[in-house]
Amino acid sequence: MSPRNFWPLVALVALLVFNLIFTTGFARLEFRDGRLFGALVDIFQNGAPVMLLAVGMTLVIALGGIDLSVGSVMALAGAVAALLMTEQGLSVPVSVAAALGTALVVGALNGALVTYGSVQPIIVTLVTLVMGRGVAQALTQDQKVRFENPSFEFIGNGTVVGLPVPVLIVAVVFVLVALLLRKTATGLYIEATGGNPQAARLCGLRVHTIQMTAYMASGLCAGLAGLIAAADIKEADVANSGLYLELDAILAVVLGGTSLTGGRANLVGSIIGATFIQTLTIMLQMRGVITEHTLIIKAIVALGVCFMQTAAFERLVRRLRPVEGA
Amino acid sequence: MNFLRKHVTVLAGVFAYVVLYLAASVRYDGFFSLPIFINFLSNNAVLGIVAVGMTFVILSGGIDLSVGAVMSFSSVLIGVLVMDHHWHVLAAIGMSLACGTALGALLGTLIHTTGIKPFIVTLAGMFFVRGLAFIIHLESIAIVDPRHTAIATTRIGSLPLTAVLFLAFVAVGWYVAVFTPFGRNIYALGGGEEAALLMGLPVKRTKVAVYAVSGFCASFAGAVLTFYLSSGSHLEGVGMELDAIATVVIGGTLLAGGVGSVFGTLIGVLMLGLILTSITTYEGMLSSGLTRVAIGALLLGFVLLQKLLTRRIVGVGRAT
Amino acid sequence: KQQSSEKPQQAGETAGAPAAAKKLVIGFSQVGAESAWRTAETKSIRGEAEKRGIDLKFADAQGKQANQINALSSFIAQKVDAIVLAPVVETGWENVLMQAKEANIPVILVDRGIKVSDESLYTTLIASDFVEEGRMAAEWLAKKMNGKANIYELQGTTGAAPAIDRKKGFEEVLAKNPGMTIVKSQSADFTRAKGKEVMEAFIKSDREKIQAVYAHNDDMALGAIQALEEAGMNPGKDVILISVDGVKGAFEAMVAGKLNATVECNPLMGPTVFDTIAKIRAGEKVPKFIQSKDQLFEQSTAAQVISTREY
Amino acid sequence: MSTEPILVARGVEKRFPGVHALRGVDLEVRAGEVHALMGQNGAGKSTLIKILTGVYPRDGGTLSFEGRDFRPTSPGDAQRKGISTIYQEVNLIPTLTVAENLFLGRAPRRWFGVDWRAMRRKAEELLATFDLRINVDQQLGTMSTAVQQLVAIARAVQTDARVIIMDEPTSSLDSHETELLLGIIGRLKARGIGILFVTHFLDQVYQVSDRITVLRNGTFVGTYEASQLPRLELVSHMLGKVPEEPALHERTENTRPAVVTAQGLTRKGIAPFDLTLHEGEVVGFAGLLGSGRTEAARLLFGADRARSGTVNGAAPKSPRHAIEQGLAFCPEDRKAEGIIPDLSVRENIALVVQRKLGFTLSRAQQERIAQEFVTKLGIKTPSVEQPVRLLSGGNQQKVILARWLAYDPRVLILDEPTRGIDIGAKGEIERLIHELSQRGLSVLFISAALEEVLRLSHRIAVFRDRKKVGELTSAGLPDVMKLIAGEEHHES
Ligand SMILES: Nc1ncnc2c1ncn2[C@@H]1O[C@H](COP(=O)(O)OP(=O)(O)OP(=O)(O)O)[C@@H](O)[C@H]1O
Ligand SMILES: Nc1ncnc2c1ncn2[C@@H]1O[C@H](COP(=O)(O)OP(=O)(O)OP(=O)(O)O)[C@@H](O)[C@H]1O
Ligand SMILES: [Mg+2]
Ligand SMILES: [Mg+2]
Repeated sequence: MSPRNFWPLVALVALLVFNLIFTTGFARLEFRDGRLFGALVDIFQNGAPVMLLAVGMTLVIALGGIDLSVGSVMALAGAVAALLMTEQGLSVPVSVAAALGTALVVGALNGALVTYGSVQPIIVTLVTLVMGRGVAQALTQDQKVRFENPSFEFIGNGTVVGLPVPVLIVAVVFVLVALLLRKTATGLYIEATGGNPQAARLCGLRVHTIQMTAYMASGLCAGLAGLIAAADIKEADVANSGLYLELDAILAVVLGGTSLTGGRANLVGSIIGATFIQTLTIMLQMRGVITEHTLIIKAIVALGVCFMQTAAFERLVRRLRPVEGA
Repeated sequence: MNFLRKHVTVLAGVFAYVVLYLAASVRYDGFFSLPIFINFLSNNAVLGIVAVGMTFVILSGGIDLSVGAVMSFSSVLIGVLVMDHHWHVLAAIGMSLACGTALGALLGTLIHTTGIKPFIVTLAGMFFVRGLAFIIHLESIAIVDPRHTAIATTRIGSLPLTAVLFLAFVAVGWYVAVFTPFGRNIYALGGGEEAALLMGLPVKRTKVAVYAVSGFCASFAGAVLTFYLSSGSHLEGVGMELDAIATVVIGGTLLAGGVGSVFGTLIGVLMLGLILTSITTYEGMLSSGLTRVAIGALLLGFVLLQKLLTRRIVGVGRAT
Repeated sequence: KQQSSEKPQQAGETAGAPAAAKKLVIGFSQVGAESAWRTAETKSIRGEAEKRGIDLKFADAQGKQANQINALSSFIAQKVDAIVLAPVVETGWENVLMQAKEANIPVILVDRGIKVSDESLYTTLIASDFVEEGRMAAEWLAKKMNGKANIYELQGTTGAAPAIDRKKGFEEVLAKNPGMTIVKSQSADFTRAKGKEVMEAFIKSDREKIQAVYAHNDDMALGAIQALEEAGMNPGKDVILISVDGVKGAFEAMVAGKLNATVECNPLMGPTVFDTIAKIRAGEKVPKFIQSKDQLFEQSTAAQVISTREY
Repeated sequence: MSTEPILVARGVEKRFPGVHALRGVDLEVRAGEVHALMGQNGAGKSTLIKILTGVYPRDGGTLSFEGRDFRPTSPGDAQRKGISTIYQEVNLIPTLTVAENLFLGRAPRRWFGVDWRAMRRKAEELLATFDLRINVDQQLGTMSTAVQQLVAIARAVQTDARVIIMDEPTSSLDSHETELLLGIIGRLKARGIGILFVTHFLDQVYQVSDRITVLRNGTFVGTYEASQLPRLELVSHMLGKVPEEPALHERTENTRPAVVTAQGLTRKGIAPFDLTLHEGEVVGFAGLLGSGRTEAARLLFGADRARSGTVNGAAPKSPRHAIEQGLAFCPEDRKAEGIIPDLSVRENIALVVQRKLGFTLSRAQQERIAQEFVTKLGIKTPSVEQPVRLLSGGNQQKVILARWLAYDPRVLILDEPTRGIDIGAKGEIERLIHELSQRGLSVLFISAALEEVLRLSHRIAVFRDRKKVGELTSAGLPDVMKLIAGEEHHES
């Protein structure tokens, strides 16, 4: 683990330890009906969508871009899959593939407008944020699409050797992307393009292709997240699925130490960030903290964690430990 | 030619706006009239004033996600002070402006001294202020006060007060950006913070001031909102930060900072207002989904048209 | 086919307007499409308009009052014959309603009242009483639990009027029943996903204590049921659940024995709304408040009524 | 000449993580003197300047200014107290106009605020003293590096400072502008202003400076009277050893096969030109500032899209395409187009060669290559994992060079590769170019220093007014000068 993940990890561990000691029921972990059951599992199960979004977002942000459309893509993917299964009676694999294909198309649209249309990423993805959910609403005629389909629900609810499927999906996606970033040249190329696109072009990198790929990857991750979210509650809720999750995903990435100016991709950090957010949420829910206070606590904690990663904090730490430093 | 080159994005925006406005006028009866246009100004005054503040922040290379929350907070605070504590309206507005400005300055100071990115600091600011607003009053609050009503219904000539305030903010904002050293320092800060520091410009002061200005604008917008709604409202500010950023950016301001103008923001606000109004109310589509699709498509169309015009006029520069 | 698909509406056939001179133009400003209840309401009004050959201008405000005010001004500018308004919030309507009044356009409020100094600014209100819904839920629960229960509350969106009123009415009754206490109360944003998530958290911390759940709408209750089931608990038996709205999903859950009761908040306003408009146009006097019939449904009756549910 | 010291530093210390940049450095700048600060890349010159002007806090030592204790808190503070500075990397605002960059923070004002008209007029007047007639309303970022450097100089000298510090002001100027600058330095000196001057050009040092302070590896070597310090001794102070003169090329007709043939390359503003590079040949581009050398090189590499013309029979498509053909291009603006600031030295070096290493990444392999070039080019860095932005200017340049050399190209286009590089390394690079050309590599070499071009090139292409005006194969200095100045017309 690289040293830049040190402080985010410290923050996460501190939060977990606090909860294990002070939040009743947090520590309990049991095996029930063939699945692992407990707050610690919920963190990953409920946090899976944000974690997936954060993985895609990390790539986009590393390129100096941003993807606001992920929440809408979630809703869209969920709607497409649900409609194909219920209205068209298509099989689960086909529906899932079509939903992911749709998400990929939105990602490609984002990428194309950013690279070839040279429109600022925030505008492009804001437009797809508005339109994506709109298309989903139009497709479903503003109705929630309910379904009963055990093999599709498996994506959101099932378990494999006791572990929830969403967690496994996140793990697989994470490992794949991490391998791509760290064991192939892709990571270097992405970071170079994000750090200085002009220089990257002069070094012969396919800047456009790299950007397209990142937005498409983000779209795909969002699509997966959308399927999980829909499968989890057995309905495609186009009005609410993924609503405002783009902010959570960005927050996760930044809490994990990736700078919004691009040039660095810290995947592990993003996962730590997402885990942190979800732990905080579950903790506040379990402790019955009211919404007004939740907002304020979230604000302060987020600032605190980010502060731990700044040079100012480093100076502070060094000043507090002059003896060891000398 | 020089003028054209320098202001090409804004001019292209104006042109694209006129085109769309004419198209709407042809399509909808009674669209092409002065009262309707004035309606645009007053209906978008709240967003517009927020966007003027946001323009400064984005020009300086930062971003402020707290504006929507600060606006809501300010309107609720005014409501609480006037209705529950029986303050004079002007005193209540003064108080909310002071709070908003102080809050902005606090965020600016945090950004500068800790080195945490503006995105995070102001996002945290958004959560914080929203929580605070719920704490001072859980529900939206009606403002029934003759002095308040008197201000709200004031007209200057044929213009409602809110429209006048919006135009005044644009005018003052434009003046500050173009003619004051403070304004120029903002552009310099956005063009390159390190360079600005090495050139001996007051980076810290400027940065703190920029967020304070944004907080001021947002809380002023909250006051205007109370004129518009006669109530302090929690809901209106949700998602407004994205609208404000969008208007600033479609007005030709670069999100990276350093390039753009307040006048462009005016165009951006009018444009977004035009799109929203014509689609949601004149077109009166029967599906929320299709409404959203149409809004997005028009927005994209506008941005692409603006890009195309800009390129046509300036020609393609040295390839990047 | 989906349960949501069209079914013939039975009411209002009588008021078929003489399609003579001019088509009636009516502007409808709706809050948004955030819940099943909301879309049922939209559908009812839209469908009824279609049936009666009325030109309905529909404006979706995406949850923003400012959009609604814009919509209203443009309806007034277009000189519609009447305005139907489902207000996002209760306050801030004076100015725009004044304009409507000056233009002589009747305004019919649906599903929630507004606070205005001058009652003549709107013609009538067709709605349920949210506070009353809360009371009904609490009274039923008190009876069911014999005045003693640890209650877990799933609130609607923080600051939203139905959430505040349904909580208020519920707590009013609870104050008279010292044995009934709300142990934890959390916002779950009126959504099923959040309802499930919050319930999961409650289960993790207070599993043994949970006796009853009160949800401000059915969607959250359905989410909670799922969470309870996944935790190996027995919703409807070990834990008593009551919610508000009465959407079809809730009835299905009741038939399955997982939800104990729901307070109906009727969204099928179409017929009433257009009947009222017809009366107004005919110069008849209409009452200021037309309360929709709210009714509490229990498991025992669910199976009989379910076939007649339309949303 | 007065000898009153204005700015004095004693025992200055500075540590960065992993680097002890300054160890007890002394410096004394007197009124009315030109003081040269010399040292190899990474010796600590820029760091010292940044401490003197309040950019970095110091870890030890004392500063005094005009006899009083001096603790600058920021560059602005130092400026207000009377120290005006040109930092090494051109530090202006690329998005603002030239005029504004000149007057930012001290713009002429009228009752209503900034007086734009007066500002433009004053900007034009000021730039006229540098023979620079450009549209001052244009964005600075669109100007060439040289123009930007002149603007930075003009900005610094217009104030009434007591001390003016210039960190490599001439690195991208050609002889004419350099002369003008040295003239201006003379006038400032006559007004009793103290000038601290950093450069790697020895001629300039001896032309203007009174005293010389030498740093080596962060330590203070000494301060000497310029008139009493022979060049060789100065160089040995800087390097700790005496360098050997690099070999000269014979300027001869090359009969080996051509590797690059460009025909009729052109884009807006630059006249169509032909160019042939043979195997093992070094071709130099000579010309004045803005004569079009950079643009010609960029067209050849495909960095800018050509309006028409061909390279090796096909229209140049993209840098990627050029690289596939074995071309390499080291751009003149290392900050904007060269380094990837946040990536490590290793990653920066590996960026191009990675395509040869294959899709899967082997960190060990990258490390080996990076380490090899760090040693070969003498890149001063605590480790190959150091982010490249933390390296000194000259060392960043070397990293970019390493990036391309590691790729082992057939044709190497170097636009101002020796900009900001110390003499030792310069000799090193010249030797390297020579050696590579012997091994069959063709080099296209652009430099503002004419003698360098003359010394290294087999053949020289001369540019004037964005047009290639001739090629010389056996020219001496006078011939080239004439062609550059346009007095005589040679056709190749
Ligand atoms: N911010 C920093 N962090 C870490 N190391 C630094 C930093 N700035 C400079 N250094 C290191 O300090 C040393 C001195 O650098 P400095 O820029 O002063 O050299 P210089 O003499 O100006 O060289 P050049 O001639 O190449 O410009 C170098 O080894 C450099 O890598
Ligand atoms: N992006 C650009 N836009 C407009 N003009 C440019 C641009 N780049 C360069 N120029 C102008 O083109 C001319 C030729 O520039 P070029 O950089 O090729 O010259 P050069 O011979 O390399 O000189 P030097 O590098 O010393 O400035 C100059 O007048 C320069 O100002
Ligand atoms: Mg230096
Ligand atoms: Mg050049």
